Amino acid sequence: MAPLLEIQNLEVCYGKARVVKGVSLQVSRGDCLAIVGANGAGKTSILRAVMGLVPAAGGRIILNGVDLTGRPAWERVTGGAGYVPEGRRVFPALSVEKNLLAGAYRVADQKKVHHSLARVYEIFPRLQERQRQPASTLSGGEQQMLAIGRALMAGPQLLIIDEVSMGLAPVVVNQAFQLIDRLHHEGLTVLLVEQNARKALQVAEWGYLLENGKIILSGRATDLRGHPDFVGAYFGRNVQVK
Amino acid sequence: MLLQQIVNGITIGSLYSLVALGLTMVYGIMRVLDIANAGAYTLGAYLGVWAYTRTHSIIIALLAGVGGAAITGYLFQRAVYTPIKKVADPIVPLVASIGLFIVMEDLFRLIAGPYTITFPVHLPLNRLTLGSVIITGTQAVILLVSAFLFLLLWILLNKTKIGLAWQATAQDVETAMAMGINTRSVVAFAFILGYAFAALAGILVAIHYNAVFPTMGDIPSYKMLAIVVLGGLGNPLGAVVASMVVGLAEALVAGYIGSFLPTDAIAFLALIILLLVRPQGLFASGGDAR
Amino acid sequence: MNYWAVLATTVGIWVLLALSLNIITGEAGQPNIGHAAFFGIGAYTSAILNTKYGVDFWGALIVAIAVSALVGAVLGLISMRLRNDFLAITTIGLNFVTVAVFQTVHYFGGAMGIGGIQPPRIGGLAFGTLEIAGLIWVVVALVVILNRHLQKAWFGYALRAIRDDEAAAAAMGIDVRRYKVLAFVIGTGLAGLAGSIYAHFMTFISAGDFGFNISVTILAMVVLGGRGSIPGVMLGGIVLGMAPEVFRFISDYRLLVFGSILVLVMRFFPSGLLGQGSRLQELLTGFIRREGAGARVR
Amino acid sequence: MKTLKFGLLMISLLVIALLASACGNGAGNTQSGAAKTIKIGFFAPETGPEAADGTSAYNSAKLAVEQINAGGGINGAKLELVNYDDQLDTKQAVSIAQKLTTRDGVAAVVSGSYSGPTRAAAPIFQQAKIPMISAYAVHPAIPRTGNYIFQQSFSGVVEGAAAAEVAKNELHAKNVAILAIDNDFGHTLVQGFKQRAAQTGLKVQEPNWFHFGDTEFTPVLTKIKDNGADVLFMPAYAAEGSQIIRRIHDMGLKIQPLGTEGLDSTTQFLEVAGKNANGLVIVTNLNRDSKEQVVKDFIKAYKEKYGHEPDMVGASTYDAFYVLAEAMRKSGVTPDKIRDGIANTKNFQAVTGKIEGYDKIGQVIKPVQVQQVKDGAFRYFGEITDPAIITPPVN
Repeated sequence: MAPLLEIQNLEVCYGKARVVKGVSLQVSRGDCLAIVGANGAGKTSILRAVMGLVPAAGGRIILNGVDLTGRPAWERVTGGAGYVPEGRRVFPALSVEKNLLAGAYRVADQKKVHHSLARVYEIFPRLQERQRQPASTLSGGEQQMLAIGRALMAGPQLLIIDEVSMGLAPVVVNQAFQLIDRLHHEGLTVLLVEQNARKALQVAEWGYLLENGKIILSGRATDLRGHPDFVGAYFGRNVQVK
Repeated sequence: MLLQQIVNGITIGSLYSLVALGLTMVYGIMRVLDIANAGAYTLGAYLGVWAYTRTHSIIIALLAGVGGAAITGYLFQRAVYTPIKKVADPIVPLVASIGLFIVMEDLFRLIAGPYTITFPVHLPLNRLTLGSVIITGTQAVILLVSAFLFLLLWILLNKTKIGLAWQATAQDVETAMAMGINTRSVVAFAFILGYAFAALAGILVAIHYNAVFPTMGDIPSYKMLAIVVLGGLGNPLGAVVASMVVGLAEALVAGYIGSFLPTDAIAFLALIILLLVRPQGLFASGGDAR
Repeated sequence: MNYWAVLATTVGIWVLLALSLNIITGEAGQPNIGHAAFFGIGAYTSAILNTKYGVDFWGALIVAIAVSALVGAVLGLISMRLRNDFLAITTIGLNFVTVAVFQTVHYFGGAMGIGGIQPPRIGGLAFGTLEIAGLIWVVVALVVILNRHLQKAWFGYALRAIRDDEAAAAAMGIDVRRYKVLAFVIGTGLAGLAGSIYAHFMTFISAGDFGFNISVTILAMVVLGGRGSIPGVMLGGIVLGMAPEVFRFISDYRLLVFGSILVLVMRFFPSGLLGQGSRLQELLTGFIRREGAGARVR
Repeated sequence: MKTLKFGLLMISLLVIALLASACGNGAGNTQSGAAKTIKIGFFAPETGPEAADGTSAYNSAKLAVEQINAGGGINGAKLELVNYDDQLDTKQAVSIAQKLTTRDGVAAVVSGSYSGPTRAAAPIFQQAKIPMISAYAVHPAIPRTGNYIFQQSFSGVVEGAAAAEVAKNELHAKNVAILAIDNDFGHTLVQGFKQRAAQTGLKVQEPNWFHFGDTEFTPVLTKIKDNGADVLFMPAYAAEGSQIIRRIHDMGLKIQPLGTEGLDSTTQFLEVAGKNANGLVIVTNLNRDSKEQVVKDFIKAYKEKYGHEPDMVGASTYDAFYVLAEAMRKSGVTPDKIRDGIANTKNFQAVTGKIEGYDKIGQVIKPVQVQQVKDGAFRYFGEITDPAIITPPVN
């Protein structure tokens, strides 16, 4: 069976700086895959290219068998990708519910939207309590829930999560990873990008280590966790690890 | 007299808010201070009067003015603003919009002549007297039409999908894109709606003053900037509130203090004082329209 | 000859104004769409000192620079608190309020303006048209030298760092506040200088001479020529300063041409004709290097 | 790449245009091939914010020159109009004045512009000893520039005093409110009005000022209403004046409006104000009901040529050319002789009334016309000839 997401030789440039240099990877249905690496390694740029937020300077992005390279961003959503951006990026002045409805923007069927809304509220009862509040009034953890809930609204096949742990208290980080684990076990395919490699590799089945825009190591998460190269490559270079 | 001046102020404020709304819709999405929006105001009035003198139908006049301006907005966005926005800092689209405005005004003069053209629509309402307060026919029409348009815009922004898309895009373009919102269409929508609103305001003002002339957009072109900033750039509700504040201030100053400064300077003086106290404006930018 | 001298004076004043705005908007990246306010403050200060208190041109000139620079410093301090677009509109507001004050307050001549301003003189010699043209271009030359010096010195680097990334500049230890305010002080002081010369050249002034449209023209010169580039800004000042005379042959379409130039240059040369990384400049250098450069990826 | 090429094309066109025009000498440079042409300089705000008045002035200038030439010119010599657009910009007016004096070689000049540009240009003509007639700019400093500068419109003080006379004697005012534009025009008229009112014991309230471009007058009219006046003196231009009249009507205000020459335009004022203007009285210099042939001819010829009614601005400009022509015929065609000719003008019947002459500083002396709007047209209402009123102040 064809992979759900296939990235071939992806390159991303900002101006003259090339930050992703020929990355290839595949995410099969039901997988949970983590890309880890230090700050500035190019992790977020890969996800942004996958979502069509930056143009790919080279290579191809194929989602659900459709080549989306150079296609507008919204086609990734209709193609089955749900995105949780780095730093949560909830719409601050919109209410919690409107944020969620924005996530279902591509869903025309109102019944489906109501169904998704009910499901998100079931997963996150706190969001239902606060459905009329502007998102800016939520705590960091609640905003993260909202960002994930929003990504689930369109009923994605692939959930793409960027730095879920960033700026959150340890307890909340644990809850977030538990949630990702739960969603994955309920059958959702997940692509994670994380600086917190330990946590990510506990949840993920597969891991990719990115350095300077290139994948230098990949394999089963369980293997990677103990791999000397991984420990060396990752911790040796990242002084600011938390 | 106070009540009367409040009615006067709210009428002036309503006229301002119609123009300010168009500008703030565009700013909310594009972060462009679009002086040329005031050109759409004049364009609407000219197309309106052109259609009206041929058909004597106010409906057709409105459609012609609003439609023509909406198309212009779309063309400007596609041909000028979007390509410029990709490459440069905010002063570049500002200068381009000033250029567009100058071109528009001069075209109006060359095509329609420098003289004032009348817009002889007879408004059906008579003077209303409520106690000591007089509401003139045109005041009543302006108040009713703008109340109706505010309601329409509020529904559009808060109860429709495109309104949700506008708000999401105004607050965070990239995340809106990632949610599957076609932000290119939203930008086009903002320009179309923004220019349509300006044209509508232009037609209403032209009827109110029975006058269409090439430079009628001059004062709105910069005064609206002050109002839109007062209301927190890109915030439709704020723009309406700020319009009312400025309208009331102008009426009360004219009524009680006399003209110690030109009326336009009052709006800007209010703006400067406010920004010193609240650097973010009366309301925060890009807010929810409620 | 007189005609050329008058034209040279007018263009010289425009160039000086463009150079002065360039320090604020081009080099420090602070939008200022109300620059004519400072031009006016300089002109009015000079005119009032000369007509009411009998101060001669040279004395009035210095006070005019100081007063404009002082108001500029206040604006510079305000600019710290404001986001870019808010600052832009505040400067427009400043322009309108200044003009309104000149136009309304009796002390400033009110609606009638101020007339009878004496031309500059040295000893017994009163400046004619030609001498004023000489004066303004000497000033322009001095300003260019000063400006180049500033650009090369630490000041210029600091300003450009602020323009490119204010937070990073602050992190590098640049005192952003100080340099921003300094840019405002120098830029507005020079506008005041231009105003003083203008007042003594015209011999009468009224509030309308310093309106928003003048600010727009100055800004257009800077942006058209190329923000931050001294030759570019001078080119912008010369081209747009001469445009009303040069385009007389299409009398009825002059404004149309002016507006179109703004739109087209912004659309196709957004960094201005001679600005940093402008296509024209790239093209000029590109012509020289074309051979052997091979296919370039855009 | 396409866009780049297009951009380059546009820029090169611009450069070519610049070069081409730098070689040519612009609009004013015409060959003085036929020995017998006399060049008359002219400038007006033909584009820009006051293009309407500038166009009226330019249209009338063209008409005047055409008619003078058709009538045989000046003793056989034809007039040639050297026209410039000042865009209401004082700096351009200075350049234009330099061009007219040093390069175009004009014998005399008519300013069809507002006070600012006219005042800026005047010293240059004075210095070059080329006579200039300011067609309708009212600033009192203009004629005081020197003995080569003449003012064809009333001094604002005269017009204001005439208005006070009308208010007192014709409108039987008891209590006058003033709503005036805050510029040189408004201030000089209010000054004249108040002076005359004080002399004749007419009660005048403190003036209310508005500004150029204001559109909303309900607030200030509400105030005026509460202060209970029976006549409203309103030195205003057509755009603002028409809105004041409309609002007076809308609000049902019982007050007799008294306007000035600023409202004297059919296209810009009467059509906009519509029926509301009926009953309005203005002081002006154009009597459209005049029996004089020159007035009838001018109105007819202007309407035929341009398709709309002429206005005060146009009539004044037209007159300035005829005053020049008369001076040239009587006195000679060199600048000095033209100057003397203008200064010696006596009882010259112009469109804007019979010009009794110019005083020693160059201000016109002529009767003030009083018109009333009836059925959407300006009609004769009276004329003020009292020398005590129509003689302009010299200080």
